[in-house]
Order: sequence, then C-alpha cells, then structure tokens
Amino acid sequence: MTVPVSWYLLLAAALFAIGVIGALTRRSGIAIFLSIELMLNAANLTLAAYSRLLGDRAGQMVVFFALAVAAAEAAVGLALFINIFRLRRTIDVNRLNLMRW
Amino acid sequence: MGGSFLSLLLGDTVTRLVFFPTLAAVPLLFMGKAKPIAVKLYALAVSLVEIGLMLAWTAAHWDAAGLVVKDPVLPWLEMPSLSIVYEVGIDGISLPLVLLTGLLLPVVVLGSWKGVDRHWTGFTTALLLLTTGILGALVALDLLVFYVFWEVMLIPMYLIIGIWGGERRIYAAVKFFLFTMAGSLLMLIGILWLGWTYGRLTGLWSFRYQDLLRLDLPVEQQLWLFGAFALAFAIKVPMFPFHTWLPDAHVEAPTGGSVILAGILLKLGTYGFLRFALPLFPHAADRLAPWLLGLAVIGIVYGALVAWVQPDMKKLVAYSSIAHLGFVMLGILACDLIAWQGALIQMVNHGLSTGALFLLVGMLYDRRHTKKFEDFGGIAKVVPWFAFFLVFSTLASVGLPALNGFVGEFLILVGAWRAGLHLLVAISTFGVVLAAIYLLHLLQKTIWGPLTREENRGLRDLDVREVLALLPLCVFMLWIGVAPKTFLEPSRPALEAVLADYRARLAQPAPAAPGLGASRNPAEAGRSFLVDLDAPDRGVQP
Amino acid sequence: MNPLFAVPTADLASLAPELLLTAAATVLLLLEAFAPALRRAFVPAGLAATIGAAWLLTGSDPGPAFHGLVESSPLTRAFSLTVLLATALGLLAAPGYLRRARLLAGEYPALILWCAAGLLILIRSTELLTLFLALELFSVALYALAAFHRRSARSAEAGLKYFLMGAFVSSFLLYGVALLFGETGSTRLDGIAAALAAGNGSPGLLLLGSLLVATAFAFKLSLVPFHAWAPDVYQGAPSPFVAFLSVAPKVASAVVLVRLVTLFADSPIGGRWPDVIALLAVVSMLAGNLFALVQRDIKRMLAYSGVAHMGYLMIPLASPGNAAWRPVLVYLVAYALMNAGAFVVVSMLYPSSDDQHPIAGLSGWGYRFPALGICLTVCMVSLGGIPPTAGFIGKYLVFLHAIQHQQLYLALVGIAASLISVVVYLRVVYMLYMKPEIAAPQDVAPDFGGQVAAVVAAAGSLLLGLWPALLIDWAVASLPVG
Amino acid sequence: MRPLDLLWLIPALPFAGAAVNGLLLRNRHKPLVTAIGVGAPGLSLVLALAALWDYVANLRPQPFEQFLYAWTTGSLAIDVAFRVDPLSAVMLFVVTFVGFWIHVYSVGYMGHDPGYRRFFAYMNLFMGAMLLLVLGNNLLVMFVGWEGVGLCSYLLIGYYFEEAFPPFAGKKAFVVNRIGDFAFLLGIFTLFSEYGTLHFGQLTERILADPGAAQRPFLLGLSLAGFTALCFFIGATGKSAQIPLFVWLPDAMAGPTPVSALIHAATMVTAGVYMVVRTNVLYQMAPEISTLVAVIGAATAIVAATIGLAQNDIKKVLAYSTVSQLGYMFLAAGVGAYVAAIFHLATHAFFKACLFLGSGSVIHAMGGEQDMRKMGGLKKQLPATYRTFWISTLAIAGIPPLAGFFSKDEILAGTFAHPGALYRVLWVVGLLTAGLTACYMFRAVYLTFEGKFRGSHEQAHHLHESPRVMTVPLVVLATGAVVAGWIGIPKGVWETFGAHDRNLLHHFLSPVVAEVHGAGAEHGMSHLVEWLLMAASVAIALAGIGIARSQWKRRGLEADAAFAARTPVVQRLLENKYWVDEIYDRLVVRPLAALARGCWKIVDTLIIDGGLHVGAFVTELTGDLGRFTTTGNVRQYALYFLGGVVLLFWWMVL
Amino acid sequence: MELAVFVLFGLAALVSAALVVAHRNPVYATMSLVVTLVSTAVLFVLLGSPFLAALQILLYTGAILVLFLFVIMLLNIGRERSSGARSPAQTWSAVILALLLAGSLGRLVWDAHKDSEAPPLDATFVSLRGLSEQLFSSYLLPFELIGLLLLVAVVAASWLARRHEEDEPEVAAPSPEDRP
Repeated sequence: MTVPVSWYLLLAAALFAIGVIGALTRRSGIAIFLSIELMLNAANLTLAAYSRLLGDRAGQMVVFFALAVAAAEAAVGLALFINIFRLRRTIDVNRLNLMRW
Repeated sequence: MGGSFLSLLLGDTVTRLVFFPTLAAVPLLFMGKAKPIAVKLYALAVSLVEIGLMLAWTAAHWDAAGLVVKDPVLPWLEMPSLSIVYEVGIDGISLPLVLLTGLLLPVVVLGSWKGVDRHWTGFTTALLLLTTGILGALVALDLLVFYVFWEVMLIPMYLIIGIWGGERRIYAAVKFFLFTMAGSLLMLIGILWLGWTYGRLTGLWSFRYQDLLRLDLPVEQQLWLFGAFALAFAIKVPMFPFHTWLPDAHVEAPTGGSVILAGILLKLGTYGFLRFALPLFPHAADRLAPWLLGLAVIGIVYGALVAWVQPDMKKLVAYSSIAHLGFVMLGILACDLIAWQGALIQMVNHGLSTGALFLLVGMLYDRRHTKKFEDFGGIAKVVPWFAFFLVFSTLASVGLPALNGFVGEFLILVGAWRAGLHLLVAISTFGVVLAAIYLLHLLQKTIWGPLTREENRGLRDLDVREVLALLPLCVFMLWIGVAPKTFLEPSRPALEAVLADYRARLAQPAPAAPGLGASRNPAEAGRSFLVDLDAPDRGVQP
Repeated sequence: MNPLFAVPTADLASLAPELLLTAAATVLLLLEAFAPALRRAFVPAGLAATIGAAWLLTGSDPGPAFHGLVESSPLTRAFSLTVLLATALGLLAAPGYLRRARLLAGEYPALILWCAAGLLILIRSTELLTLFLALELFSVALYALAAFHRRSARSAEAGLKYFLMGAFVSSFLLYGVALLFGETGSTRLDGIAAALAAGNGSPGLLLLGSLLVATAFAFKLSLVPFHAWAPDVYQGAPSPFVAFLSVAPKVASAVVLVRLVTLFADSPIGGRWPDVIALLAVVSMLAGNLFALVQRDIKRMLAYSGVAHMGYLMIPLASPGNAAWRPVLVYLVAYALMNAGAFVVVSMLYPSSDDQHPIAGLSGWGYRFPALGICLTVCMVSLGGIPPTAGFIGKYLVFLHAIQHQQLYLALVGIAASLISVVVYLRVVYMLYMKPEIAAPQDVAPDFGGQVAAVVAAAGSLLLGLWPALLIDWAVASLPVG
Repeated sequence: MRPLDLLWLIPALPFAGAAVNGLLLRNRHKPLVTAIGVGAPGLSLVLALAALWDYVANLRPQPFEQFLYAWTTGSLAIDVAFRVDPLSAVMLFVVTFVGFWIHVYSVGYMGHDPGYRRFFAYMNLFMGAMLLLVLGNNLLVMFVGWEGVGLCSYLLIGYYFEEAFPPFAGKKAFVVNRIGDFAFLLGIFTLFSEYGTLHFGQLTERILADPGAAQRPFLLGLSLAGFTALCFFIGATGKSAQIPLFVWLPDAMAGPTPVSALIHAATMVTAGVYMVVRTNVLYQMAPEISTLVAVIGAATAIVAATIGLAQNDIKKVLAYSTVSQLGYMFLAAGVGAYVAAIFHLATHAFFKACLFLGSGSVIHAMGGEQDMRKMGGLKKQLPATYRTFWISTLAIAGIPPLAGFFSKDEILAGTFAHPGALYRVLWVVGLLTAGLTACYMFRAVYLTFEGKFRGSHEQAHHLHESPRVMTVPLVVLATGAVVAGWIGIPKGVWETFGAHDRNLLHHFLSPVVAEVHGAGAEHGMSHLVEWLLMAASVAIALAGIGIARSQWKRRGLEADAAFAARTPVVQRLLENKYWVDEIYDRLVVRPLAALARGCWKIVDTLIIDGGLHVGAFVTELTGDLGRFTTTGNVRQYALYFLGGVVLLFWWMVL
Repeated sequence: MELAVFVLFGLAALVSAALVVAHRNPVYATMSLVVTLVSTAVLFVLLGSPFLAALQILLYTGAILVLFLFVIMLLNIGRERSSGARSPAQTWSAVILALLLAGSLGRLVWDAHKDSEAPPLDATFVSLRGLSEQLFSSYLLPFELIGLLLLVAVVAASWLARRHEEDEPEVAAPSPEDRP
C-alpha cells in the first residue's frame, strides 16, 4: 500500500520541532547550527511532500534552492565560527555575551 | 512653492518679519571664530533691524478701523484630499504681541551682554531661531503651521536654558521641554482630528483656521478637543497645577532666556486660548470655563503666596508671573470685551514689567553671582539707579495706577465683574493685595534697610548699556499706564469681532453630529480672521 | 545557440540596476585581488555604481519580468531609491572608519553593493522563492559585514548572533513558504491571493504559514518581540555599516511586510491581522523607547529607538490597504536620513577600535566638532519627531492615518511613546552642548566622506521638514492612490 | 483765557517738579532743588487761589470740568478730566495752602539731610498725586491719585531707608492701604457695571434718577448702594486709619516730621473722608452703612484718644490724636453731617499740621529726640514753637473761638440731633473723646514745654529756636488754626444774635450734599439745645485741660507713674495700644505665611513635583527592568521569537 | 513494502534527529545528522523526487556536513562543558513551545490531510528533464540569484576566515561587564 502524504507532513513537523528544541537548548554554537540544519531539512521534507501531494514540481524546485542556500549559509556560518573561536576560544553561546542589556 | 516663498520673503510681508531673524542667523554659521563683541554687535544690529521692519510694516498697514493683513497663501503640503497651506497674517490680536517680541529682542541682547559669557554665536542663533518660532506661532493661520512654529520654539529655548543656565540647568531644560511637549502632542492629535473632521464634511482636509472655524461639533467632541488644546496652552501659560516647570526654568535660565520666556513664550499660551481654544470650541469652553476660572484664580492667589516665601529673587518673580498670568486667564475666560482688552494689554504689560524685573535681577547676578535675598539688603545707597529702576518696575508689576500693570488688572477685573464673576473677582482683587505684599517684600529684602553685606559696598551702579536695556521697557510701562487708549484701540475691533462671533456660536446649540456652520457676517468678521474673505467657499464642494 | 540559454533580454534589462550593482561589486573584488593599490578609489566607485543604479532605476519601465517572479512599478522604484540612498550614505561613511580600523578592502563595498542588489530584488519580488533567495542573499552579506571588523571580539559576536538568529528565522520562513505553497498550490503572491480568495486550503495551516513568513520580516524589522538581536548586533558591528544595516534592510523588509499583510488581511483568513500588527506596533513603540531610555551606549540606544520607529512604521499597517503605502514610504525616507545620519556621525566620533560608545563620551564635543554636532542634533530632533524636520512629517502622516481610520488609540500610544523618546534624544543633545568636555578625542578623525554623508543626512532631514512637499509630492506620484 | 483753564497745571507743576528733582538734578544743585521743590507747590498754590477765586466769583455752585484726554474708550470710556466744585474747591485750597507751607518748613527742617533732593522729589510727587485725587472728576482718576499718595506715603515713611524700621513701616502702610483699596476697587467695579460710568456727576444723577435700583438687594444681603458704600468705606478706613485698619498710621511716624504733618495729618489721611463725602449719595441711600460709619468713627475716636493718653513719643501722641480726629470726621459723615466732616477736615488740617511742625521743631531742637520723658521746660528756649503749639492745642481741644471748637461742636450737634438712641450714645462717646483729647494734648504740652528739662547735657546745650523758614509756617498755620473756624459759625449763633445765617461753609458746600428723599440730612434744633451742646463740649474740654494741668503741669512724669501704679492693667493696655498689632500678627500675618510655606513646600515641591519625579522614576525603572530581557544570550532571543510566533498564532486562531 | 520503508527510515530520521539534539559530542551529533539526512533522502525517493535525494546526499552529507566535521576538528571542540549556569527555564519553555507548535501543526495537518490522496506518480513528475528545463526557463532568476548567493558566501567566508598579517587576533575578550 502507499503511505498517505500526511504522514510525511507529520514526520516533518516532528523533525522541525526536534530541531527547534535543539536550537533552543544546545549551548555550543555548532550544535545550534546543526539543529537549524535539521529544521531546514524538515522544511524541505514538507515541501517535497506537498509537491507530491499537489503533483506540482514547484515544491521540489524550492527544495533544490533551499539546499543551495543551506550550503551558502554553512559556508558563512562556519567561517564566523572560526573567526569567533579565534578571538574567544569558545563557541559556547552562553559565553558569547559581551554585548547585552 | 520655493520661488513664491522667496518673493514673500523679499516683499513687505508678515513672512519677512517672521523669517528675517532666521536669515540673519545664517551668517552666524560662518562666524564661529569671530570675536564675541563682533557677534554681540551683529546680534544687536539684527534685532534693531527687526524691530525697524516691524514698525515700518505696522506703519504701512495701519488702519484705525482694525488691522487685518494676510500674506498670500502658499501651499506647504499638498496631497490629494489633503492640503496644508502656509498662511500667516496679523490682526489686532496678534499685533501687540508681535511688537512686544520685537521690542524685547534688542533688550534681551543688551541684557545678556555680560551674563552670557560663552558661545555667543550659538546664543545669537538660538535667540534668532526662537524669535522666528515665536513670531510664526503668533501669525500662523493654519493650525498645523501653528503647531510647527509652536514646536520650533522648544529646541532653541531648551538650548538657551541648558547651555547658558545655572547649576540645575539640564533638569530645568528637560523639565521645560517635557511639560511643553506633553501638552502640545495632545494638541497635535486634536489638530489632526479637526482636519480630518473637516475633510469628512467637505471632502478636502484642511487645517486652516478660517476653515476649521466653520466646524460645528457636538459638545462631547468639543470637550475632548478643547481639553487637548487647553492642556497644551494651560501648561504654557502656566496655569496652577501645571506650573512647576516655570520656576525651575526661570531660576536656571540666563537673564535673556528668562526675559524671553516670561516676556513672550508664556503669552503664547494665553494667546492660544484667545485665538484658538475659545473660538474653535465655544460650547466646550463655556462648559469648562468655571473649572478653568477656578484654576486661574487659584493661580493668582497661589502664585502670590508662594512668591512671598521664596528665598530667591528670580523664583519670586517667576511665581509672580504665575499670578499675573492668572489675571490674564481670568480676563480671557470672563468672555467680556473689556476683560479681553485687559487680558491682551496685560499680556504686554507682564512682558514689560516682568521682563524688566528679570533684567534687573540678572544685572545683580552679573555683579554678585547670586540671586538669594540673604546676600543683599540695603543696596539702594550703593546703586541708586538700580534701586530706581527696581522700584519702578516693581510698582508697575504691583499694579500701581498710572503704570501699565494697573490698566490690565483694572480692565480685566472690571470686565469680569461686569460678567458677573463677583466672588472670583473679589478673590483676584485680594490677589492684588498679596502682590503688594510679595513685591514690596522683594524691595525690602534687596534695596531697603541697612547694608548687611560688606561685599555689596563696592557694587557698581548700572552702566549705560544696562540703562539702555531698561529704558524702553520703563518708557512703555509709563506710557501704557498714563494713556492706555493708544494701545487698546488697535486691538478692539478684532476682539469685538471674535467675541461677537463666540457669543453668536454659543447662542445656537451644538449639533448632534459634526457639521459646517453658517458662514459669518463678513463686515463683522472682517475685523479678524474669522472668515476667509478672499475665498469664502473654499473646499466646500463635497 | 542552445535554446536553453535563450535569455530574454527584456527581463535582464528590467534587472539592470541590480546587475550594475553586482557587476560593480565583482569588479571591485577583482581589483582588490589584483590592484589593491586602487583601494582608495573603491568606495567612490561603489558610490558611482549606486548612483548609476539609481539612474537606471529612474529609467526603468514598470511591469513584470522573469515570468512574473519580479515586477517593477513606481512603488518599487521609490522604495529602491530609498534603499540606494541608505547605501550611498553607508558607503560614504565607510572609508574613514575602515582606514582607521586598518580594514580598508574591496570586500566591504562589494558586500554592501551585493546586499543592495539583494534588497532591490527583495523589494521587487512577487514570488515566495525569489523572496526567500533575495532575503538569504542580503542576509548572508549582512552577516559577513556585521563581523567585518575581524579583530574585534564584539564585531565577531555580533556577526555570529545575527547569523544564528537569521538562520533560525529563515528556516521558519522556509517552513512557512512550504505551508503556503502546499495549501495554495502556488508560490506566487497573486496565485496565493487567488487561492485564498477561492478559499482553498486549510485555514489553520494557511494562517500559520502566513504568520511564519510575515514574522520572518518582522524579525528583520526588529519588531518586539523579534527585536532582541538588534541592540547586540548594532553595538558590535562596524558603525558605518550599522548606518546601512539599520536602514536599508528595514526599507525592503517593510515593503514585503506591507505586501504580505495587505494580501493576507483582505483574505478570508485575514481577520486578526490588523490586530496583530497593532499589537506589534504598540509593544514596539513602548518597549523600544522605554529600553532606549536607560541605555548609556549610543549605538544600543539607537538600536532600541530603531525598534520604536519600526513600531511607528507599523501604525498605518494596522489598517491595511493601499492608503498605508504613503505614510510608510515617507516615514522610511525620513528614517533613512535621520537614522543613517546619526550612525554616520557616531562612526566618526567614536574610535573604531573602541567596543563601547558611551553617550557621555560626547560631552562637550558639540563645540569641538561644530558641524558634526549640529548634524547629530538635527538627526536627534528629527528622530524625536519634532518639527521642522522630516521625522515630524513622518510621524504626522502616520498619526494622520491612524486617526483617519478611527485608530485614535494608536496615535495616543504613539505620542506617549514619543514623549519618552524625547528624553532619549535630548540626552544626546545635552551631552553635546551642556556638559563640560571630559575626554579629548583620540583616534577620532572626521573624514571628508563621512562629513559629507552627515551633512547630507542632516540637511535632508531639515529640508524635507521645512519643505515636505518635495517628499510628499514624490511619494504621491510614485504610489497607488490612497 | 481764565485762571480755571490752567487747572491742569496745578497737579502738573508738582509732578514736573518731582521729575526734575528726582531724575535730572543732582544733590549738588541744592539751591535749584529748593527753588523747584518749593516753587512748584508755591506756583500751584497761586494758581489754585486764582482758580478758586475765579470759580467762587463766576461759576459757583455749578461744577467746572476740564477734559484732558480719554484714558480708555469703547464700552469702558473713562476720561482724564478735572472737576472743581465746592467740595474739591475746599480740598484744593487746604491741600495747596497747607502743602506749600509745609514745603517751606521742610527747607529748614531737612536742610542738612543728605537726601534733600530725594525728599523734595517725593514731596512734590505727593502734592501732584493728592491734587489728582482731589480734582479728579471720576472715580478712576481719584483712584489713581489715591494710590499715588499711597505710594508717596510708602516712599516717605521709608525715607530713612538705611535704618531697618522705616522701610518696614512704609511697607506696612502700603499693604494695609491696599487692603482698603481692594474694597474700593470692588466698589468702583460695582458702580461701573451697574451704571456704566465713573463720573461723579453722572453717577449721582443716575443713582438719584432711579433710587429703587440703587436700593435693590445686591450682594452680601446689602442693597446695591449699601454694598458700594460699604466697599468705599472700607477703602476709607484703610486710607484714613480707622478701625480696624488704623495700625499703620502710628508706625508711619517713622518718616520725617514734615511728612507726618502733610501726609499723615493734613491731607492724605483725610482722603477717606473726602471720598465718603464725595459719594454721600450712596450713604444717604444706605442708612445701615451710615450707622456703621458713625459707629466706627466714634469707636476709633475714643480708642485712639485713650491710647494717645499713654504715649510718650510726642509724634505718636499726635498720630493717635490724628486717628481720633479722623474718627470724628467719620462720625460726622456717618450721621449725615457731611459739611461738618469737611469743616473739621479743614480746621484739623491747620491745627494738626501746626502741631506736627511744632513737634518737628522741638525734635529738631532736641537733635532728633522724640521722647517727651526726655523733654520739659522747653518754652524758654523755643518760644515761637511753644506759642504756636499751645494755640493749636487749644484749637484741637475745642476752645472757642478757635477753629476746632466750631467744627467739633457741629459734629457733636449733628450726632445729637440724629434720631435714635444709638446716636445719643455716640454723642456721649464723642463728648468723652473731646475731653480726652484736651487731656492728652495738654499732657503733651506740659510734658514738653513746662517743668524742667529732663534731657541729657549736650541736648541742653544744643537747644535753640528753629530758623525763620520753620517758624513762619508755624505762625501761618497757627493763625489758620485760629481763624479757620469762623467760616462755619453755626446758624444758631447768628440767629440768636438776630443776624441772619452767615454759615458760609454750609452755603458753599450744600450743593455737594445730594438731596435724597427719605434719608433726612437736615435736622431742626432749638437754639437753646445748640447753646447747651456748645456749653457741654466747652465744659468737658475745660475739664480735660484742668485734669491735665493738675496732673502734669507740675508733677510731670510722676503723674504717669502714679497713674500706672493706680491702674496697672489700664496702663499696660494703653501703652501697648490694646495689642492690636500683635493680634493681627497672630491672627493674619503668621497663618498666611504658614499657608504660603505650605503651598510651596507641600503642594509644589512634594505633591506636584514629587508626583512627576515618581512617574519619571517608574518609567525609567520599567525600562531598566525591561532591558534585562536582552541577556546577550542568543538562545534566549530565539526563544522570544518562537514564543512570539506561537502566542500570535494562538491569539489569531482563537 | 513502501510502508515498511517509510516506517523504517522515518523512525531512523526521528531517532537520529533526537540524537543530534541530545548528544553532547559535536562529532557524534554531526554523524547522526548525516543519518537523518540520508534517511530523509530515502523519503525523498519515496516522494518521487530521486533528484532531490541525490542532491541531498551529495550536497548535504557530501559537502556541508564534511565541512562541519572539518571545522569541528579544526577547532577541536570537545564535548560541551556545562558552562555557566544551566537554565532549566530556557529548556523547558523551549520544549513546551516547540511541542505546542508541533502539536498544533500536526493537529492542523491531520485535520486537513488525513484522507487527502496524492495523485499517482507519473514519469514526467519524476523525470529530471522537466526539472532542468524549468530551472533554466521559469526559474532562471532564482538560479542566478543562488549563483550570486554562493559567490557572496564564498567571499564572505574567505574574508572572515582568512588570517591577515596586519590583524593579529587579540585573544581574551575584555570583561563582559560593559553594562553602563
């Protein structure tokens, strides 16, 4: 039998939630970034599922670009991590609070 | 607009009177390195030119039957369905205050000669911009333009108090700014609401005084709007519970600042009542008059009492201003012609006598760098001319007959009494007694009695400059007191017209829904800015 | 030739300004690599590119392009010009700072220009994917620019925070796009509008999708409660860049937000949108000014004040419709001038190495730097919305709009907030003029470009306040009637 | 061109003199100062005499009016214009005549004073203001003069401003007067708003035209006329030092003696009487107020007289005697004997001025000593002063045929004649006062001139008669004190001797007194009664003199001591002037000051500003707490974002 | 069959995702993210877009995550030390809000689509050709944009990560106490 698309959507929602939790609870910047990638992935899954549901490839197209965007973000993000680590010897966001209040 | 504005600026117009100071301030931008004395002389020259322009203008447009002059109207901000015009004009109501402004300008320059010890370019610039703001607010005939000028006054005054003031100057400056701002912002909302209502009725937004005068609003709307306006003006006046900014501002401000502040700025509040708050919202004004009258009278007695126990000359004079302006408010709210004449002349009077008093205190301060009573006493022997001028101005302020103060108070009180406000007038008249108490107290503590402080023995008497600064004021005090007719007549037709209009509108009940009132009798209204004689039906097409 | 690459020249022509900017940026980058000697000329070149782009914009003819993924109209042109104005100011202010920070390099103008290109496209895009990509384009540039001061821990931290928040939010955005696409079957705004009108899709999911998309831009506008990044990023990032950051992205994001909200608001699912916007506006105005009130660091203060200003900006949107465009545009122009101006002056009056910008540091400098002092004062007055400045005109139109649409309470909250804000801005003025100088300036050298930028901004704020017709007529001409 | 046309010059000249002396000249131009300072009032005296002659000869009794210019126009039309009618004529003469001679006297008295110029400037200013007051043809001009003289009195009392007390006394005088003026103003307002004019003639006409209107209830349960009359009378009590506002006059003696003579005896203080007579029509329409006037007058008379009995400062004695005599005048006005009031005003002007100047010459001789306990036996050294002083004392004591006798007798007669038991009581009071007057005045005479000298040694050396310039005025005024009464010899006297009534003053002044039907001003009295009354007053006067003679002629101060020993309470009471000042201080001044402080410290500082500061603090606190939400931790920011999204979402779907 | 695959890889994705979030060691976290991504790729195949699956594996796991690992190694970030105060409030509110979001999302999805049928897969939907054609015709602009985006990213990354001789990093940051 075929799997109803709604299951994919639910799975994506769950993944997204997990990603959100990770992004909000982890202290290491890298880990937060990983969780964000998780969220992106969930969004992609949703898109793919919907485009399957609608039989419209626009969704796949968006996913395609989203993957590229993720790559770009990764590049900049990791560069930023390297930079901050060079300066602060940590990427723990609890410590990255020179500026506050 | 720009081109036509320039032509206005160059022509013999109200606009020129308003913006000449600003123009004159432009060279100052490049005089940063100039010697103070040069700047002072420049400022003096400019102020003299300004007053000259004013006199020339007045002479040119003088009309015993009542002077109403308007510049050509320029669009300031035209949008589809919304127009703000730059419209200025002078009538009998604004003329005295305009001239007073002109008179005080050179006086202020002379009075600040020594007191302002640094950044004269800045001081002059602020002063000139302030003058433009004041004059603009006095002549503006579009409420939004009025608001703009009204706010333009704030920054220069803020700077004058804050830069050249005393120890707690910043506190005073901010306090001044916040009080005024708090009121005027509400007024802005009120103005916008008015314009919108007019727009709903005619399909064309307008903030023109003469258009908005045609609005007939339901009472409760009037009450809200009048409240907004009245608050702004009452803070400026200042009336009783909103007055606490004034003593601080005065005590901290430099002499020139105090003179301008007491001389003109406060008058803009009372002027606002007379020009805007009452004519625009007659029913609300009528409804709330008792309360405001109460505040005014409280202000008279309260100001007098508190002035009496001040340890500081400037504070005493400041509180006396509260009392004096209480009289003005009493006159305005009495809605009686005589009272209004009195109120108008009293605005000028207060400008003169209180201005002179602040100058004198300032002169003393320049010499001894203190304003406290305890540091003086019995100096009449040392500085007889100072004593003379002080006594003179004090008596004018006490309201001694044959000096200006009496004229205003007398007219106000007669008018109010005629209007049936017996109790209030009685209390206010008692305020006159209190005035004698605290002002003679001032003399007692400063110039009479034994010379208490040794350091006062060497006090210099007034020099020529200071006498020159005081003389014009004193001349006018005497002149107004002896022959007030000269000063009352020009504004009578305008006041009559406005009052008649006010009564007429009060006579017919307020409508249930906003509407456009019947246009006025031009012959009657032509003596002030009540109707637009040039284009009676502007923007009425739905 | 290969039919696949039959590029419609008309489309490219309509993209001319963006292309010019991109090309200029690329050239600058190459020059940086191969002819670093020309560095002094980089910023002027970038400026020239900006002006050229502006010129191309004014020349561009309206209409959709690229199969309707983007469309240009007088409206987009007006906002694009505003963005370019901010870009120019940001560029003008840059070299002095960069030289002092020993950071003078082609990357800076290049990134700024790319960012501008992204913003222009964002303004014009009418399709969610393009929207998303444009957003990412300028965001990535912004992350880098925020951290551009490589040796400054704060700059790096600003970049990182901005990046993490940005990435976090853009994943929400993507999810929102997914939901909207899934429920309406289209990623084009008009298609979505049609679907909404037809009542397709699950209302709940549509609502959530639209909310996720909209909040992404509310985040860029730093509306409370999506504002928290702004103070930190502003404080840490290089000041001249903040002059750009605090203005240009907001202009573009505001356009998108107005588009989306108008779209959603007059659809079956749009019931609560005005309330949501009103809520955001009120909270932003009050919180922004209240928090700014207690800041001692001028950049943080300006950041919070920016939050408040975005709150004012949202007032017209609380009664969505074409009428909302004019106040928004006018307010944004005014905001661009006064806010950018303020940051430009700040970038000159504070040492580049310094990570803190205490307002008290300006004590008495109004006399040491007369021109800059006056400029800063004018900007502050304008930010306070006091006539005769552009800031007042903006507030005036905003309040007018509120009253016109029976939202008096918004106007009242607005004035209450501005009353608080007045204190905030006056503090700067009295530091400048009323306090004795406490510190002689070190590593503070007002450069020509920066001063030009400051004067332009201040004079502009003043001129538009004295003669608002200039601005208003332009706005009226370039906007749909309302 | 007739003399009356120069009327305006009469006040103008002194004003000019004041201006020149005050502003243009310097102290070194002493002769010029003298010339102007005395010349100006002299000239106005000449002009006044000419004008009066012109008026009496040609115009009487129609009033002469001179319009100068319009003060205001429109619905409040007030002119600055002068009016000469019998009443102002009398005043004009008294003021210019007495004033001039006092100026002359001052040349000597103030001769060595450093403030010579200032003094004459003030004095001229006063003359001008007083003439304005007298000549004004409407209430406003009158009020201008009224306040003007108040100002001069303030300046002149505080003339020795380098000492602590005089300025204070001046301030007290001004303030107390202001309290009166406050009521005066209210009266003016009422009249204007009811009758639309302030012109005396028009007012009288319009009031008489419709008495009903004037008698309709107005305020405070009084009729219109009553209220106005009350207001004016309160004003008068201020200016003329009646109960309850008399406290300033004794302190006013801090000024130079000529000032006391001119302002606080002859002219200014009588302005109240003048005003009441001016507006007599109101009082005739308001009997209750008239009664009040009479009662207050009588009470003042007796109270002041008793106090005068116990004073040791010679000028204080005279001051209280002035208060007492003014009380007489008001008694007269109160009983409707307006002519008598003016009559006594005139005669009093002469003898009291003479007395003050005499005391001045004594003080001059004593080198500024004013305490009678330090004097005694001065008649040898100061013969001229002694004689004139003695004559004036007889006059004030009411010994025929001196001036005081006739005027005082007429007042008593008027009181007696007035129907009502109350008026009999008032008559008795008046009679007693007459006795007391005689008593304390002669006490003063004896303590000063009889007995032996009690002062210090150098004072004894210093003693000398004053120069001519001072004695001549004494003589002139003393003469006046003798003859001034003869213009008012009562009807009864003439008729007893078969002559027809030559009571000039009556005939002259009668037109001033309006005939109001109902309020009977005329009273018929049999000649016998009149003679008896005269006899009574003479008798009591003689009695008073007798007592004084027996007590103080020889025993001098011991009499006081004995008196104090016998009735310590009364003595203390009188010495301390019934503690009126203290009572006012406790009841009025201090509470007011406390209230003022309360307003300032509590309302202003605590409530209003305090409230504002609290508000500001709370605002700042909110911000300060709120900004800690920006913790710098990016996870938290993300949390805010998520929270915002979720809450908004729920808010939208619910 | 398909159901089995979905369940298998769906669970795998969930579990590995949970590991990503839960595991303190970044290397393991990254590894488990690889697992998630791969299983998502499988789901892509099920959803009829093998192209995306391929891309997912090549780009994500092949490039991005390797980059991650590379950086992690470079900075040799050990396991997260419990730095400063742990913040249960943060954690719990995060979990609750996330669950609220997911819950409402799931509920809505379920209501909307529990019985909405996907159209049968056809060749055109799956074929790569159509996709690429669209890419260069109707999606030309996004394609250009993504190119530009990648360029920007590279430039930015190079600027940030490059070590310049003139700018030596000052290590320890000034005290975080810059509260006024």
